Formats: sequence, C-alpha cells, structure tokens
Amino acid sequence: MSESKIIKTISSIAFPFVMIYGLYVILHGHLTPGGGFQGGAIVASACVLLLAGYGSREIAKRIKEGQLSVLESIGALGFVSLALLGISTTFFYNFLAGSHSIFGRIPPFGSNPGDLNTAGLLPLMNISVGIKVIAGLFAIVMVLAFVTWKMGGRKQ
Amino acid sequence: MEISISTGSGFWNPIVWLIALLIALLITYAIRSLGRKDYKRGKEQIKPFLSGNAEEDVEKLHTKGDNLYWGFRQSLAGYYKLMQKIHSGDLRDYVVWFVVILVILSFVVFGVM
Amino acid sequence: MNKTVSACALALFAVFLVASVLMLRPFGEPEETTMDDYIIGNAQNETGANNAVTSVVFDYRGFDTLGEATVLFTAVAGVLLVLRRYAHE
Amino acid sequence: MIYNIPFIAAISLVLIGLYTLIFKRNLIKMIIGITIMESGVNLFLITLGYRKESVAPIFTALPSSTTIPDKMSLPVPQALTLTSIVIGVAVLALMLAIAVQIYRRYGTLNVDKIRRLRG
Amino acid sequence: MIDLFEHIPALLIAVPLLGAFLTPLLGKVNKNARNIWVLLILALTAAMSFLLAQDVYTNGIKLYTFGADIPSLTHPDTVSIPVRIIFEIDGMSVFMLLISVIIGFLAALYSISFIKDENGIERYYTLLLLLITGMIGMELTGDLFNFFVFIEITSISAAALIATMVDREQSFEAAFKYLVLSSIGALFLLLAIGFLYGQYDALNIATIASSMQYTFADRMALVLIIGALALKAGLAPMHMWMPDAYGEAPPSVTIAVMAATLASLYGLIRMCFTLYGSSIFNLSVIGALIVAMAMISIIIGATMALIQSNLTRAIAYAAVAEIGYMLLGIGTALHVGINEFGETALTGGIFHIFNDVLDVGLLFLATGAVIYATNEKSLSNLGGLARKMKFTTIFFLIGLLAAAGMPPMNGFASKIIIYESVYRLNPLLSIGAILASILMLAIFVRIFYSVFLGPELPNLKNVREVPKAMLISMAIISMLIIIFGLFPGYVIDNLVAPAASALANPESYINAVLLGGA
Repeated sequence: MSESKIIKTISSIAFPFVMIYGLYVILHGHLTPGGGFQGGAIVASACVLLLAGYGSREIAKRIKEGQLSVLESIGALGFVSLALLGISTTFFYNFLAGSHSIFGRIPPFGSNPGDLNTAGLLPLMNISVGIKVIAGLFAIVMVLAFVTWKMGGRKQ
Repeated sequence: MEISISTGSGFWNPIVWLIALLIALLITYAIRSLGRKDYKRGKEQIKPFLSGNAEEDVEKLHTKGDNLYWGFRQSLAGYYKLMQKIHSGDLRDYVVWFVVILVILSFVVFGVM
Repeated sequence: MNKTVSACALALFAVFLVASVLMLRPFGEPEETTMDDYIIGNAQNETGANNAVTSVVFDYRGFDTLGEATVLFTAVAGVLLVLRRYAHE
Repeated sequence: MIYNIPFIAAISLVLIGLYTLIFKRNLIKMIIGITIMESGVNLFLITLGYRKESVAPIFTALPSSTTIPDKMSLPVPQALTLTSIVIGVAVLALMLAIAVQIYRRYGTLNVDKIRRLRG
Repeated sequence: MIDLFEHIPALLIAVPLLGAFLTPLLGKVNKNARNIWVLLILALTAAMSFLLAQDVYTNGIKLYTFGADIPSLTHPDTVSIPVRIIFEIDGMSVFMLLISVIIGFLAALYSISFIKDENGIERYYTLLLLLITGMIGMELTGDLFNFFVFIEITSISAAALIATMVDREQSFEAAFKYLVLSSIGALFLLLAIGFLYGQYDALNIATIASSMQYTFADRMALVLIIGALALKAGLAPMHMWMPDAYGEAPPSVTIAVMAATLASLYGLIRMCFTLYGSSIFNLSVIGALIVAMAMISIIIGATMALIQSNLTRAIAYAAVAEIGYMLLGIGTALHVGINEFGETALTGGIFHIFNDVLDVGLLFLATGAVIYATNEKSLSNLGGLARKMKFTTIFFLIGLLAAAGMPPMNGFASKIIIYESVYRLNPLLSIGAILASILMLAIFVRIFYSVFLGPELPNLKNVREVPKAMLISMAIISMLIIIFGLFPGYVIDNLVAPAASALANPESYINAVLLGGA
C-alpha cells in the first residue's frame, strides 16, 4: 500500500520531532506533567504516523510483532524487578529517594526550578513503563492494521 | 475430629449415612438371595420377549439425548416459549437487564431511607 | 427487549444518577482532603519528585500502576492470541 | 447545587454511552458507546479532584503566590484517571480485535445477526 | 538475609506476574520448558498461599502496606488514615485465595494436554497466569481502586481466553458479550468508587467503612456496586453471559473463569458485609432482593439446563443455578442479620462456594475430555462412551452426584445447611430449592445417559481415553470432592468458620487498619 508522496514526506519530517517530544515527556515525568504512559503514547503515535505514511506492509517487513512483544516483556520485567528491589523493606519501596546515589537528591520544599537528579526510582520506572507502552501500543496498532490488510479488509 | 455438622435444626453425618447405606445393601442382597436358583445364563430365557418379533439392532434402540424428557418440555411449553423469548442472544438485552436491575435496586435502596 | 421498557429504565436510572450527583458536595469544595494534603505536603521529601501526580502514580499508589501495566500487557497478549492465525507469518 | 454542573456533565456522558449501547445496532457503535461511558467516568474522577482556583500539584516553577496545599488540586484523582484511561485503551484494543474476527466469521456487524448463542 | 515470609502477600502477586511476563520469551525457546515453567510458578504460588493461610488462621488478619517503611505500618504518623495501598487478608480472603490457586493449578495442568499446540499459543499460558493473578489480587486487596484494577485484569484476560478456540465462530461472540458486560460493570464500579472518594477522600475499604454516613451518594454507590458485582457474578436476570461464555470457552478456561466469577461474588459479599456492614443502616432489604434474585437464578438455571441440546451449555446453566444456591444462603444471612440461623446460612453459602467450583468444575473438565476425544458437543451425536472412556465416566459420575447434591458428596453437605437455615426464613424458598436440586439431578442423569450409556454409536468407533494430565487433574478434584463430602465438619471448622466469622464482625477488619499504625 503506497500512500501519496505528501503523506510520506510529512510523516518522515514529523517523526523525529514527535519522537523527541515523547522521550522528553518520559524522561521529565517526575518534574513536569507527563510520565511513562503519556510519553510512551506519544512515541507510539509517532510510530503509527510512519505506519499511516508507509503502510502496514512496509512496516511489517522491517518490524516483526515478535520483537515488539519481547521489548514489551523486557519493559514489564524491568518495572516488576524495580518494584522487587525494594522488597528488603516493602514491595514498591522507593529506596533510592534520599540516598545520595543516582536520582537520590531531595529537592527543596515548595517551588523550585526542578532537578533531573531526584525522585529515586521514579525516573527508572518511568523509563521502563515508557518502553513497555511504546512496544505495547505499537504492537496493537500494527497487528490490527496488518490483520485488516491480510484479511483483504482493505484492497491494495 | 468433629465429623457431623449441625444445621441449626438437625445434623448431617456422612459416616453414619454410609453405614446405613451398607446395611440397606446387605438387606437387599439377602432379599435377592431368596430368589429362584434355577436361572441359567446363555439360554433362551435371557432374551427379551418382543411379542415374538426379532430384536432390533442396538443403534435404533438408543434414545438420543434430545428426545429425553419430551413430556416435561411439552407440559411446560408456554414457560419455555417465554424463556426462549427472554434469552434472545441479543447483547443489548443483556445491558437492558442490567439497567433494569439497577433501577430496581435504586428503588429498594432509596425507598428505605 | 422492547424499546419502551429500555427507554423507561434508562430514564429512571438517569433521574437517580443526576439526583445523587446533585446531592454530592458542591463542585470545587471537597470537605475531606486529609490524604491528598498529606501527599502534596510530603511528596517532595518522601519521594523527591516535584510532580505530586507522578509520586502518587509510581510511589504512593505504585501497585495500581503495576496492575495498569499488567492490563496493557494482557491486552497485547489477548490481541495476539485472538488474531494469532494472522499475526504470525 | 448549581456548582455541580461539571458532575452533571460527566454523568450525562455516562448516560449517553449507555444510550448508545442500548439503542445502536452496529458493533463498532457499541464499542464507541463504551468508550464514551469511560470518558464520562474519567471526567467525573477529574472533576472530583478540583479545588477552587487551584493549580496542578507540580512544584516545578510553581507560581510563588500559591499557598500549599489548599490552592493545589488533589493529585490522587489524576492518578486514578491516568490508570483508568490506560485500562480503557486496553479494553478498546481487545474489543476491536474480537470485532474484527466477528466481522470475518459472521460477515456482519449488526448485533441482531450476531445471535447464534441463544435459548 | 531478608525474611521473605512477611512479604508473601506481595510475592503472591509478583511471582505469577513474573511468570506471565517470562512465558512468551520461554515459549519461543521450547514448549516443554514453557509448560514446566507455568506449572512451577503456579505450584510455588499455591505453596505460598498455604503458608499465608496457615499464618492468617493462627495470627488473625494480616496487613501489607505497599511502599511503607514496614509492611504492617498502615498509615503515616502524622495522619490517621491510610495513604498507600494496603493488602488486608482475613479468613474470607484466604478461603477464596485457596480456591483460586487450587483451581488455577488444575486448569493449567489440564490445559497442557487439552490445548493443541500451535503457533502463538504460548499467549494462552500468559493469559492464564494473568487471570489467576487478577483473581488473587481481587481477593487479597483492601483498596477499592486496586480492586477495580484487578477486576479489569481478570475481565480482559478471561475474555481473551474465552476466544481461544479460533475455529469456532461462536467463541468470538461469547467473548465479545463477556467483555462488553464486564467492562460496563467495571465502569459502574469505578463510578461508585468516585462517589465514595468524593465524599471521604479515601480509597481504603476499612477507612470508608469507618466513616460511612449513608448520604444520598453513599446509597447510589451501594446500588452501583451491588449491581455491577452481581452482573459480574452472573446473578439472574443478568446471568445470560454465563451460558454463552461457559459453553463456548475451552473447559480448562471455563473452570478458571468460574473461579474469577466467584472472585466477583467475593467482592459482592465483601462490599455488603464489610464496606456497608458496620452500620446503623441495615441491609435487610438488599438481602431480601438478593434472596429473590438467587431464587430466580436457581429456577431459571435448572429449567433452562433441561432443554439444552449442547453439552457444555447445559452444564453452564447448572452453574447459574449453583450461583443461586450460594447467594440464597448469603442473602438470607444479609436479610436476617447474624442471628442463630443467619450465621448458619452464611456458613452454608460460603461452604457452597468451594463445593460449586469443585463439582461443576469437575463436570466441565469431564465434558472437556469428551469433547477432546470425540470433537463433538451435541447431545444427540453422543452415546455409549462408557465403553471407551472408563475413567472419564467415573469422574463424570462423581461430579454428577456432587453437583446434584446427592449424599454423601460435598454438594449435599453444603446444600442441606442452606435448606435448613433458609427453611426458618421461609419454607417455600427451601422447598423450591430442593425441587430445583432434584431437577438438576434429572438433568445430569439425562446428560450422563445420552453421553456415556447406550449402545456404541458407529461414528464414535475409534474413541480412546484422554491423556494422563487431564485424568490427573480430574482425579485431584474428585479426591477433594470425596474428602469434603466425607469430612464436612472438619472443612467447616477449619476453613469456612473463620471466613464466616470474618464476615460477621467487620469491626475487626476496620480496626486492623485504623489502629494498625505501628
């Protein structure tokens, strides 16, 4: 399925910007509005933009659904293991917060400009959930599009 | 270990029940053993007597599951017609039943306030 | 089922729902805010996150988020199971 | 009483979704109805979390005039809404996948025709 | 070395989740490794559940606060209400937990032989593990929104599992109906949670129950909660998804979905007895309504099962009737309060939960063996299978007698308690229930006769007995049925009485959280 040249060009141009914005939302989830789910949805929508531009057949040549499900399993496992790391105290215990290691700083109370190196486990959880959401949403959209194409729901 | 359970007005003890069942079986066997002894296997007398006709083959004799309790269904035909009408496999009817139950519950709950 | 019964049931249910939200506290004036005030006040020094919502999502109610991620995983697995004859090439 | 207009809006969204479920015949429209109901519930949760002239509970570059905490909106309903949005996406995806298969097997999306299980 | 014993409530969720996340990766490697992995995970979960049950039966209610400094620290020092999610496990939760893990393990063991291996089928085991995780979470949690999340996990995984048999087109219809109704019920539950949160700014069941004031919105929340959970539990006249889903799903899924339905029933009981239980506002009218609906379920289930020509669908209608029996006892307890025969009715109803999932589950598994051997579901095309499938016949007979409530099986032990306690409420209810039970015996005898007895049919010449794993799982259930039937007093004293007492006095449930701040 080959869309018109305009759609291909626009999607190719817009893809990196949307991608970078989504990654920003994921990484700054503990400072600004956003987080793993929101940013993951944005990145997945960027991938869906490519899907709309180039068609499910082209995408299915490059990305297999198996790779996406592996990626999603990795994200989910990362999230659960991050939660399990705190089990020496309790499940989901945020042991990095307050410790003076990575992401270990405590911001001053009240309004502050924001520091990326805070919030303990939260950024890591954001990242793992972001990976998971990207893979999951894109796998769903791609499989649905691929299936409708394969079932001849849309004539080529 | 406490085996028998009290049901408020009575009690239920499976072991006692089993013993009673055993006794009943023994009595049955005793009565059966009073029967005739001159019964011989492998003779004509074990064949069913279909008023002199030949015995049909077994496939024809088997009653299919659909035909069982035919009379019961016939006697309750009206009720079953209503039930078939209610159990229309329509998804929207399922939702409507849910809403109806919610309304009834609302009347009941807000009625007692 | 016939349409009038459905419509009446829906209307009665609508009456009850609207009445109950009218009886709810006025909009924008929550009477009881102990839990949320505690979270707003302590999110920074307990979890170190400036974003109180993220601190709720991943720390105070992080277990819900685990369930949520599990729901997404479940949906992907379900879609791939239902469409497996076509998803696998 | 009149302050409850947002609650009424959320509830009416739920009722619109319910109406769509009960009176529409197309499977896709019923799925849309469920999505509308879900947005109504999410809107209800969000409106529960609002405080008068409050800002989002985020301390990054917070306007210094804000008094903490009573000029900040409640964070928990926003977290709950986020969770229920993702759950709704998951349900929607599975429903669409099953609807695709139903259309392939039954050749129709009319819910009157999708009644092979009855009685 | 950290003491993992006190973290068992968290591990009960984390271990099956890890298993589910790793199953697709293992499925790509080797299918035997995948099957062994799934069974291993479920056996580990069951072992942890038994440890937890032992702990709860000896030391009372167990609390687990996620992310707190110590697990039993329910609320911070500065405020007096819980801020984090709390698992609260009492006798009733443990009772349901045991049901879920046992049934889940047996379902997985059965599936290994039943589910034909094909490309992409490893997702089936992932979803089975997730379904069991959702059940466990529903039964252990003490947090309303967390309950909603787990009920959604259960609904989605169950709907996807019902559509496993992609060759049968009706399975998709059944799955779609189940998914739509489950999501509607869950949405109304979330709406009710919103009502409660908007007034009390709390999501913990005990906290809300302690500060419950029975405002207008509280009553609306009660209506929504009872309606939604009764829909999920398949109470008539909202039972119609049940024959569809149970009849079309593969039996190994059906038994797991039965356990999930009972988890929703547990939610209904928990909300009625604990969330709204500790109160000036008596729920006797709700109890009367539940008794009426339970009676309708019994009658509809028993009579509709009689006219089905589809094997699994007939047993599914019998399952509707069994749900009615449970709620007959529990609704009676809710109606008359916990007096001398109300508590007996409650005991009978709770005991019947376990009996139902064992009896009807065994019937479904035996039916699945028949389908596996003959690939035939219609009663009129079956017959004379007792010659070829001896073990399956015996198991089906045991399940038949138990589900129909014949002595000395376990079904009779719980049903007679329900009969005699409901008789003191109203004799007509008891008489109707007994008549429906007799009718169910007639139904099962019809099924048994037309499937197993009679002459050997020509189209079933080359039928042989099903593989070992299916027989083993059926044998385990039959063993449990006979044990429960022969020693009902033992089971009631050790499993059911703690559950009933946990429901009977909600104050202990509430105080455990409110006074739990160490």
